[in-house]
Amino acid sequence: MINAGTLALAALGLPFGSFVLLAVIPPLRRAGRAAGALSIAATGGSLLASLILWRGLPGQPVELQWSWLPAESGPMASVGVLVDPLAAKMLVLVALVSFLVQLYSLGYLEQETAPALGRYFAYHSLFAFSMIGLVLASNFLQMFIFWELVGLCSYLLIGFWYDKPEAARAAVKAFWVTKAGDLGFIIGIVLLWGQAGTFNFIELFAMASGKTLPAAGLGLIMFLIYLGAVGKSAQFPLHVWLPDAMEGPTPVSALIHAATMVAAGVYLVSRVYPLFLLTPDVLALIAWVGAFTALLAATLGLVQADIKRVLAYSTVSQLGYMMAALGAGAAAAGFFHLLTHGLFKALLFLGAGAVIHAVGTNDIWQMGRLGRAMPQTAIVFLVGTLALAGIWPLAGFFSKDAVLAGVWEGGLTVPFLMLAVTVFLTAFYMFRVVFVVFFGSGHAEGHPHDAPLVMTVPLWILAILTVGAGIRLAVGGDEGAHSPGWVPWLSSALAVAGIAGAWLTYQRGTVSADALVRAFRPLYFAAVKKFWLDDLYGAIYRGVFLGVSWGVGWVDRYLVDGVVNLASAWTLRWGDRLRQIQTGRAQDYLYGVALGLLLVIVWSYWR
Amino acid sequence: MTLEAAGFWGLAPVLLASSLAVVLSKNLFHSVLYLALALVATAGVFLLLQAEFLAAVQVLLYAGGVITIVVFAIVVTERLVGERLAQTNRGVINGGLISLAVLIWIVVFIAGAQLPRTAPPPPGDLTQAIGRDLLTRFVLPFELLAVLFLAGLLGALFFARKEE
Amino acid sequence: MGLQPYLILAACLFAIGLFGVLTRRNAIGILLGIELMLNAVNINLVAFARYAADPAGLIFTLFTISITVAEVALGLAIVILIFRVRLTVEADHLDLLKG
Amino acid sequence: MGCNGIPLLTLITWAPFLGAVLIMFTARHHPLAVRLIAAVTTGISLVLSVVVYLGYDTDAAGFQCYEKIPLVPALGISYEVGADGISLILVLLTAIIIFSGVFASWTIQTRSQEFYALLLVLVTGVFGVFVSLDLFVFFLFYELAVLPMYLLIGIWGTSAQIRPRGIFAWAMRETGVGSKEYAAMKLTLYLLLGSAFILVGILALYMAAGGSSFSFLELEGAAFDPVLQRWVFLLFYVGFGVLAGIWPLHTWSPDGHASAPTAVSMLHAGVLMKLGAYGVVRMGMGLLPEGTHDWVPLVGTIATINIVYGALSAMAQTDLKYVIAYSSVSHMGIVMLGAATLTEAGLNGSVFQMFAHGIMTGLFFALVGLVYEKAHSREISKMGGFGRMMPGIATAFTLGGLSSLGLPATAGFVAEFLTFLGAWRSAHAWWLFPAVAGTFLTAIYVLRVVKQIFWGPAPAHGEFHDLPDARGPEWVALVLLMFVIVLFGMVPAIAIGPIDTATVPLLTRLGIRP
Repeated sequence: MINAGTLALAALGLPFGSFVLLAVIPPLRRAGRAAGALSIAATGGSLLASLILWRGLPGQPVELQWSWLPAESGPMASVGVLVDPLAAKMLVLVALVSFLVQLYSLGYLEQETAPALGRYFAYHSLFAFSMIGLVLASNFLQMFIFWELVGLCSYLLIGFWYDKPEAARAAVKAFWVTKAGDLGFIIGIVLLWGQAGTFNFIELFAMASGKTLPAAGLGLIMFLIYLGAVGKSAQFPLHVWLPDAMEGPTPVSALIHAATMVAAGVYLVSRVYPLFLLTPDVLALIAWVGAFTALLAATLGLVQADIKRVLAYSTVSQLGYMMAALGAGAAAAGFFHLLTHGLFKALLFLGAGAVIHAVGTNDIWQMGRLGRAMPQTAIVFLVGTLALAGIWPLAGFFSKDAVLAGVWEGGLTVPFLMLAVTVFLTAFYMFRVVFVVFFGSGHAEGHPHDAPLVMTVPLWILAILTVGAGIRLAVGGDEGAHSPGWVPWLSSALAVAGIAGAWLTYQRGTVSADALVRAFRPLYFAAVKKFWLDDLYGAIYRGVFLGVSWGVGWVDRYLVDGVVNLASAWTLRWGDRLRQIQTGRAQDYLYGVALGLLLVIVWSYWR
Repeated sequence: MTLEAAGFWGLAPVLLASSLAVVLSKNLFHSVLYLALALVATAGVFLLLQAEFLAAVQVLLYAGGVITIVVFAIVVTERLVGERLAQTNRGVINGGLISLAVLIWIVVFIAGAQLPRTAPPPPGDLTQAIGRDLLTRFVLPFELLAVLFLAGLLGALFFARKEE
Repeated sequence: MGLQPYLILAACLFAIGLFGVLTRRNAIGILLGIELMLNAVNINLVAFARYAADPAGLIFTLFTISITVAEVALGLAIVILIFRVRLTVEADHLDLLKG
Repeated sequence: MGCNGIPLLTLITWAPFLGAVLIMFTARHHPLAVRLIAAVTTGISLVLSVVVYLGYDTDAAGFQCYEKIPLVPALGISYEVGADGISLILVLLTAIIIFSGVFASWTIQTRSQEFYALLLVLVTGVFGVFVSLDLFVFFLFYELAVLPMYLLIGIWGTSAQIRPRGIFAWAMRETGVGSKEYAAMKLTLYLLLGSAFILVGILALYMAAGGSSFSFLELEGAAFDPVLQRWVFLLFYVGFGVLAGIWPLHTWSPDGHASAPTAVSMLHAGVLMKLGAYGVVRMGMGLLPEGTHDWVPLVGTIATINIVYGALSAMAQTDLKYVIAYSSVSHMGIVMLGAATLTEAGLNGSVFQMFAHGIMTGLFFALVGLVYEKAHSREISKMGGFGRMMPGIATAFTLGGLSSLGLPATAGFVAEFLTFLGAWRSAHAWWLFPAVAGTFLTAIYVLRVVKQIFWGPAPAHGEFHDLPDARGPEWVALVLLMFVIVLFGMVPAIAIGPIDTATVPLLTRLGIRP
C-alpha cells in the first residue's frame, strides 16, 4: 500500500512535470498531438493516483509540509499537501474531468495547428497541476497561490483564440473580475495571519475549536475571504465574467468554467468551514447571495440564444445553490452538489461541444432535429439535462434535494423560495434548449453527425457516471441529508412542471413564446440587458479607472512635472536676461567695480 | 607759510588742472601733453616730500618714456586711420557722479582719520636707503619684477610679429 | 604741514582719473586715465613713506612706476593690434565679451 | 567564509571595468570583439556572484568576503568591501541584469565600442556601491554609477513625442520635454541633486563620529545625537529617494527610462533605482536608528502614494516605454513600503522586491527594446496582434506582466505578499490597503497592454506584418530573466534565507524584536 502523501504528491507532480516538459522543450510542444498524449498520460496518472488515494483513504487527515518562506523564528509559510475526505473527493472529480476533457479535446481541436494544440495542452497540464494543488492545499497561502494560478489558466485558455477580439476581451475581463474578488481574499489572509499568526488550516481549525482564535474582526476577515469565492465562483455581483468566458474552446468551458475552477470558491468555503461556523452573519450573507445568484442567473438563462451561454448561466445558478447550502449550514449538501454538478455539467458542455462541432454555430435557433442526426449526443445531453433539472433517479436529484432541505432546515425561508422557483426555471430553460436543438422544427446547415470516438467516449463515461451515481444513491441511500419528506416531492413537481412548460412552449407551440415575453416584458427586457450589470462595470471601468488614471497622468505630466519644467524654464529665461548685463564693454564692468567699492565702504561704515 | 606749503599750494592747482585737461580735452594729442605736465607736477610733489630720487625717476621714465610711447602710438594709429583721432566723452554725468561719490567717500574717510600733523625729520640719505633696501629687503620682488619685464617683452614681441 | 593735504590731493587725482576711464571713448584715452589713477597711488605711497619715515613706500613706488611703464607699453601694443584687426579703438565697439 | 581569501568581491566589481579598458584599447573597429569582451567580463562577474551567493554562510551571517586596503589613512578612507545578505542578492541582481543587458543590446550600431565601455564602467560603479563598506568610497562608486548615464542617454537614446499642453505648456516647450537631451539632463540633474544631499549626510556623520573613519562598521558603532539623526536621515531619504523614484521626485524616471537605450533602461530601472532603496536601508536605517523611527511614517505614506499614483499614471500612458517606466515608480513604492514597515516580513519583502522588480523590469525593458527595434513604434494604440508574429516575445512579456501584477509562482508575488504581511503588522496597518489596490491597478494596466499589443487581430493597415521574433543572443537575455523570475517565485527560500540574516540584525539595531 502506497502512502497517501506520496500518492497525493504523484497526483500533483505528474501534470507539473508534463507542463515543465512542454514549456522548456519547444519541439515537443510544437509537435501538437504528441504534446497532447504526454499531457493526457500525465493527467491519467493523476487520476489513477487519486482513485487509489480515495479508495484507501486513512482515517486521519494526512499532512506533509515544507518550509516555503523562512523567517527568524521558524518558517513563516509552508507548502505541502493536506489529504482528507473532502480533498480526496474533489481530487477525483478534478482529475477525472481533466482527463476526460483533455481526451475529448484531441477530437474537438483537430483542426488546430500543431503549435497551437501544443500550447493548449501545456495550458491544460498547468491547469491540472494548479487545480490539484488548490485542492490539496494545506494552508491559506498555498490555496491563494494555486487559486491565482487556476485563474491564470482560465485567462490563458479563454484567450486561446487570441486573434478574436471577443476572446481577448473576455479573457481580460475574467481576470479582472476574479482579481477584484481576490483582493478581498488576500487582504483576508493577511488579516487572519495578523490575528492568528499562521496560514495552516489544521492549526487554524484547532484554534477555532479550542476557542483560542481571537474573535475580534473575524467576521470581517471571513467576509473578505468569502469575496475571493464570490469572484471565482461567479456569485452576484461578480458573476459577469463567466458567460463571457464562453469565448474559450468548449472543452475549456466544460473543465474550467463548469466543473472545477468555478467550484473552487465553493471548495474554499467548504475547506475552511470550521472558521465560517464562527461567523454566522457571514454564513447568512453567503446563503442569501447564493440564493439570489441562483434565481438571477436562471432568469438570465431563459433569454439566451447561445447554447453555451445558457449552460454558463445555469452554472452560475447551480453555484448559487451550492453557496446557499453552505451558508445555510448544510456544508455536506453544498459539496455534494458540487460533485454531482461537476459531472453532469461537464457532460452537458461536452455534449454542447459535440453539437457545436457538428453544426459550427452556437445559436440554438440555427439548430434543430439533431436528435435524429446525432442520437448518441442527444441521449447523453438528455441525461445531463434531466440530472440538472433534478429528476429521480439521477445524481442531480439527490444533491439538489439535499441543498433545498438544508436551506429549509437552516430556517432561511426566503432563500428557499428563491431556490424553489429556480428549480422550475432551470427545468424550463434547459428543456427549452433540448427541444429546440434536438427535436425542434428548425434545421441545421450541412449534414451533422455524431462526433468521433475520442469525443463520444468521454461523453458516455460521464453519462454513465451521472446515472450510476444516482442509482447507487437511490439504492443505497444518500449521504445523510435527512430532508423533510415533502421536499423531494415539491422539487420534482416543480421540475416536471418546468419540463412540461418547455414542452408546451417550444415543442407543441401551445403556448406562444412571444406571449410569454409580452407577459413578462419588463423582466424580459432587464434580463436581455443582463440587469445592466455589465454596463455598470463598463461605466466604472471607463469612468473611474480610466478617468482617474487619465487625471493622474495629466497631473503627473503637466503639474508635478510641470512645476519642475517651470523651474527649469524660469532658470533658462532669467539666465537669458541676466546675460544681458554682460555688455562686453570694459567700462561698464568698471562701473560695477566702482559701485562695488562704494558698497564696501558703505558696509564698512554701518557694520 | 613754509616753503613746503607754498610749493604744495603752487603745485596742486597745476596738477589738478592738467589732470582735468587730460580727461576732458577733445584732442588726444593735447591730452598727452597735459598728462606730461601732470606727471612733471607729480614729480614736484615728490620733491616736496623729499624723495628726490623718485622725482627723477618720475620725470625720466614717465614724462620721458611713457609719453614718448603714447605719442608713438597716436602717430601710428593716426597714420593707419588716416585722420586725426577725435576724443570725446560719453556718460559724463554717470561717470562724474560715480567719481564724485568715490572722491567724497575717500575724503570723508581721510577727514575722519588720525593723521600726523608734522613730518618726522628725514632719516638721512633716502636715495642710499632705497638702494640698500632694494637689494636686501626687497630683493625677491625686485627679481620678480625682472621676470615680469621679460614676460612683457615677450608679449610685446608676440604682438609685434608679422601675421602669418 | 600735515599728511592730509597730500592724501586729499591724491584722492582728487584718483577721482579725475576714474572719471577719465569711465567716460573716454578712445582706448588710448582710457589708458591715460589709468595713468592718472596710478599716479595718485604713487603720491599716496610717497607721502606715507615720508610721514612714516620708512623707505619701503618709496621702493613700492619705484615698482609701481616700472610696472606702469611696462603696462602702458603692452596696453598700447594691444590697442594698436586691435586697431589693425577691427579698425577702431572706440571702446564701445570692443565688446567681444558680450554675453 | 565563502571566499577563502580570494578577493572575489573586488573581482566582481572590477571585471567589467577591465572589460571597458580592454574594449577601448584593443577592440577598435571590431564590433564582435566588443560584444564578446563585454559578455565575458560580465559573465565572470555573474559566475563569481553566483559563487559568492552560494558560498554565503547563513549561520555566520554578517559581512563576508571582507577586504580592507587603507587609501588615505590620515582621513580614515580605505577601500573596504564586504557583503551581507542584502548586498549579496543585489550584487547577483546586478550581474544578471548586466549580463542580459549585454545580450539585449547586441544589435546596437552607433559607436558600440564607446557604448559598451561606458555601460561596463557604470556597472563597476553599481557593484562598488553594493559592496562598499567605506562611505567615502561608496560615494565615489555612487557617482561613477550615475554620471555615465548622461552620455548613454544623451548619445544613444531616443526621443519621445509629448505634446506640450496644460498650464505649463510654455515651460515644456522651453525645456524641450520629450527629447533625449532633455531626459538625460533631467535625470542627471535630479540624481546629482540627490547625491549632494547624500554627501552632506555622509560628511555630517563623519564629523559627528570624530572625523577619524569613513568605515560603515565603525560608524555603525557610534551613537549619534538624536537631533542629528533626524536631519541626516532626512538627507539620506531625500538623496537616495530621488534615485529610488519617491513621489514627487520621480518624474526623471519615466522620461529617463523612456529615452534611454535598452540596456541602459534595463540597468537603470532594474538596478540603479534599487541603489537608492539600498542606500536608504543601509545608510539611513543601518546608521540612524532613531532618525528611522522619526521618519518611517512619512516614508511609508509616500510609498503608498508611489504605489497607487504610479499605477494610475502607468494606466494613462500611451507610449509603451512610459507604461513600464511608471510601473517601476509604482513597484519602487512596494520596496520603500516594505522597508518602512520595520517588520521582518516587510523588510524581507522590500529586499526581495528590489530583486524581483529588478529582474522583471529588466525583462520588460529588454522586450520593449525588441518590440521597438522590430516594429519601430512604441505607440500602444497602433500595435495589435503581435502575438501571432512574435510568440516568444509575447510569452516573455506576459510572464513579466504576471510577475508585475504579483501572480503567485513568480518572484513578484513573494515580494508583494511579504510586504503586505509586514504592512499589516506595522504601526500603520492601513498601508496594506493602498498596496493591495496597487496590485489590482497593475493587473488592469498590464493586461490591457498585453491585450492591445499581442492579442487581437493585427491592425488593418499593413505597417506591421512579418515582424520577426527574438533571435539568437536576444534569447539569452530573455530566457535567463524568465528563468530567474520563476525560480525565485517558486523557491523564494533561496533568497529569503540570506536576506533574513541581514534584516534581523538590522531590526534588532532598530530596537525591534522580529
